[in-house]
Amino acid sequence: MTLRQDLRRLSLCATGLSGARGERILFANLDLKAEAGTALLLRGANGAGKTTLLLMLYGAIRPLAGQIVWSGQDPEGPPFIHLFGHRAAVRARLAVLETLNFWRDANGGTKDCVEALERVGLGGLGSLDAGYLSAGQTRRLSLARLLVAPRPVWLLDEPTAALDPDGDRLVGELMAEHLAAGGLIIAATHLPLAFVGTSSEIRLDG
Amino acid sequence: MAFDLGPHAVFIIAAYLGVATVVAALIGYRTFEARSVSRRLSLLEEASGRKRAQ
Amino acid sequence: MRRAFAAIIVRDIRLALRAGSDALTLVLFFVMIGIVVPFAIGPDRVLLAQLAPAIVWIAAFLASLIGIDRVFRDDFEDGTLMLLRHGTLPMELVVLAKLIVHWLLTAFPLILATPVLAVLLAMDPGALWRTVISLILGTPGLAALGAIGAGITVSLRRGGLVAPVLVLPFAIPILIFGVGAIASGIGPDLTGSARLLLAAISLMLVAIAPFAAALAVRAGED
Amino acid sequence: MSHSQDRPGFWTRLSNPGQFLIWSRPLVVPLVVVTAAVFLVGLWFALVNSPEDYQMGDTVRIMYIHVPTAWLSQFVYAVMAVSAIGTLVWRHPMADVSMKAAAPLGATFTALALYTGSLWGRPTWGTFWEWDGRMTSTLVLLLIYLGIIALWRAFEDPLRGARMVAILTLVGAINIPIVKFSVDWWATLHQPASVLRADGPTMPGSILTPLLIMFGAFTLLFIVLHLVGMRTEVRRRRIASLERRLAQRGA
Repeated sequence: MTLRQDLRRLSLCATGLSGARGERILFANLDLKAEAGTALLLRGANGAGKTTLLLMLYGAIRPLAGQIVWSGQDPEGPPFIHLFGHRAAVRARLAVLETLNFWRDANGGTKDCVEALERVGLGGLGSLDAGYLSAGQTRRLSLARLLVAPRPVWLLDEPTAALDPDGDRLVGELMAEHLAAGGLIIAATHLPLAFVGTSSEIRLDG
Repeated sequence: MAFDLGPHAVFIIAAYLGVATVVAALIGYRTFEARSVSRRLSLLEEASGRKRAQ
Repeated sequence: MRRAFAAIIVRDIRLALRAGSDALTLVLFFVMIGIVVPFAIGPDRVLLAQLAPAIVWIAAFLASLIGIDRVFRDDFEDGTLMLLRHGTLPMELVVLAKLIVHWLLTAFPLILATPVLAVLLAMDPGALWRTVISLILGTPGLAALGAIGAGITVSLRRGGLVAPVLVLPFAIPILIFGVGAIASGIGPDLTGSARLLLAAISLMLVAIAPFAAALAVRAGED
Repeated sequence: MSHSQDRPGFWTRLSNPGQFLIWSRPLVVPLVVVTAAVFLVGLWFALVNSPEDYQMGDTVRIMYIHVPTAWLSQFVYAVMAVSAIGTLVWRHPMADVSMKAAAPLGATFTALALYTGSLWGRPTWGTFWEWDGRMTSTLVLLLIYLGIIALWRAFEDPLRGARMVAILTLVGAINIPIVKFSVDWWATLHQPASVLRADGPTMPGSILTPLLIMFGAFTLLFIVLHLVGMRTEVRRRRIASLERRLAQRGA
């Protein structure tokens, strides 16, 4: 299985984080701890700041206060985070395989794209324009993006949205494999996530 | 067939040559397009397992 | 690193040439501006020949300003820009790649279309050659300014209209030396020095654009 | 698909893309042969078998290809305008296919008309381009064609684009006479009527025959290319729907 991911073991330790959207403070001096091989689930109603927290960990949003430390990772090293969110970064006029090849090259991955497509259940659709894919299929293509360039940290924002039951099963399997390979997952979700692996939970009431 | 095209022969020849090449390109492109589209269509029809009227 | 750089350029060009994109309409716009002017000035060939350098440069100037919004807009809206922050390529190089694509899709076809305008505006071959040279030297600067304007306004929802207005004042030197490089009027022939200054401005702008635009893009999503 | 009927009615034969493919298939090869034949005869008359004109000398031979292409540039627009009406009024499925297939042909013939026109004018004007009335309005027509093609390319889904292009084409059809009139007025405003009156009432037979044959040749050429273009477009749309079905089956 060439898609096996040999990952560096990282752990997250964030202290005193506080974030806001506009003037509304979403959360204040929040502490997060997560070890390699474990998953941290962010629970909370919509608008509770789950996405903002994920984008903060991703580095897109600067925290109002507090500090994020990824131990086991030198800051100058190659990028180590994958973000899987609502915007699937898929262009309608680009073929499925072309999209995946682009993301493998852009993220410096080396895994085989066709096999990644098969793994997420889009096997025969490589030469199809991505515009023809359904919402569920587009998210599967986005999942494949995570497989072609293995990285230790996965930030998942509502991973099971727009997916049918065996889509959920696929997400569970991929998460389990990622944890087994020593990866770290932080997932924001209000639906139950079925996956094998140690996980802790944190609730954002916002 | 050396016929005399008069003093402005170069413009006449340029006109006919230009039109000939553009028309040839047009015909070439349309046949190429038709051939590649029907090849892709027959490919897809096998994949979808139904043969439509050609 | 190089693979990622090439991947961005190939993908953007492929997307631009597919249906559903209006990349080549800029060339049409450029030619149309050149064609419209004689309707206003009149078909007097001598007058047209004198004004031809200015007409060609104003057409190129406006065409490149209009194309600015598309540099980052699509990638910002579908989340690609967000994901590229953690690509192997630093954002500065991503912007450089997009700058190159922007130049290839807007300025390069413009330069190829210049002879069409030259015939319509009764330009002599010498003037045409100097125009092409000055466009080759000047358009990278316009593209660089465009990229900076695009980076700054990409997070604005209605940013598409603001960018040209922001960038236009900074592009005036390019216009001045661009036209100057073709025909420097009655005085001594300054086209040579105008050409050098034009090239200098373009180089400087292309050098600072990746850093300025990357900063703007990174801050944009905050 | 109307396979069940024994003899599809005339209208369905004309309007249903599947039927169109069936009845248009046998037409292509004979039409190509006829077009080639007429072209050969035309060229023989135009280049060899006709005397030069007493006024313009041999440059009249350029007229044998300039006038047909100039006429075609307007004939193709008429075809597109009729198809546009078909798309908007009767929602005829083949109408927008015909419109999409005709646009590039129209643009090419207009460009050829400009090309041959400037070569024809070169000996008399001394330059390749003179802003005279007819040539300038042909140039504006070319810009309209390029605009229409750009609009086709801007729409990802041709079905949705068809109605927009039909509207633009009809607006164009109304405006073209106005453009023609204003450009002629503009041209005569700045210079006396151009001396180049080619289609004078009395045209000697020796010029008329090559001209008419070349007329026929170019028109046949357009018909063949348009037919092939339409067949390709119908199949391209079938490919799109098959791909969509393939995606759904893959979900």
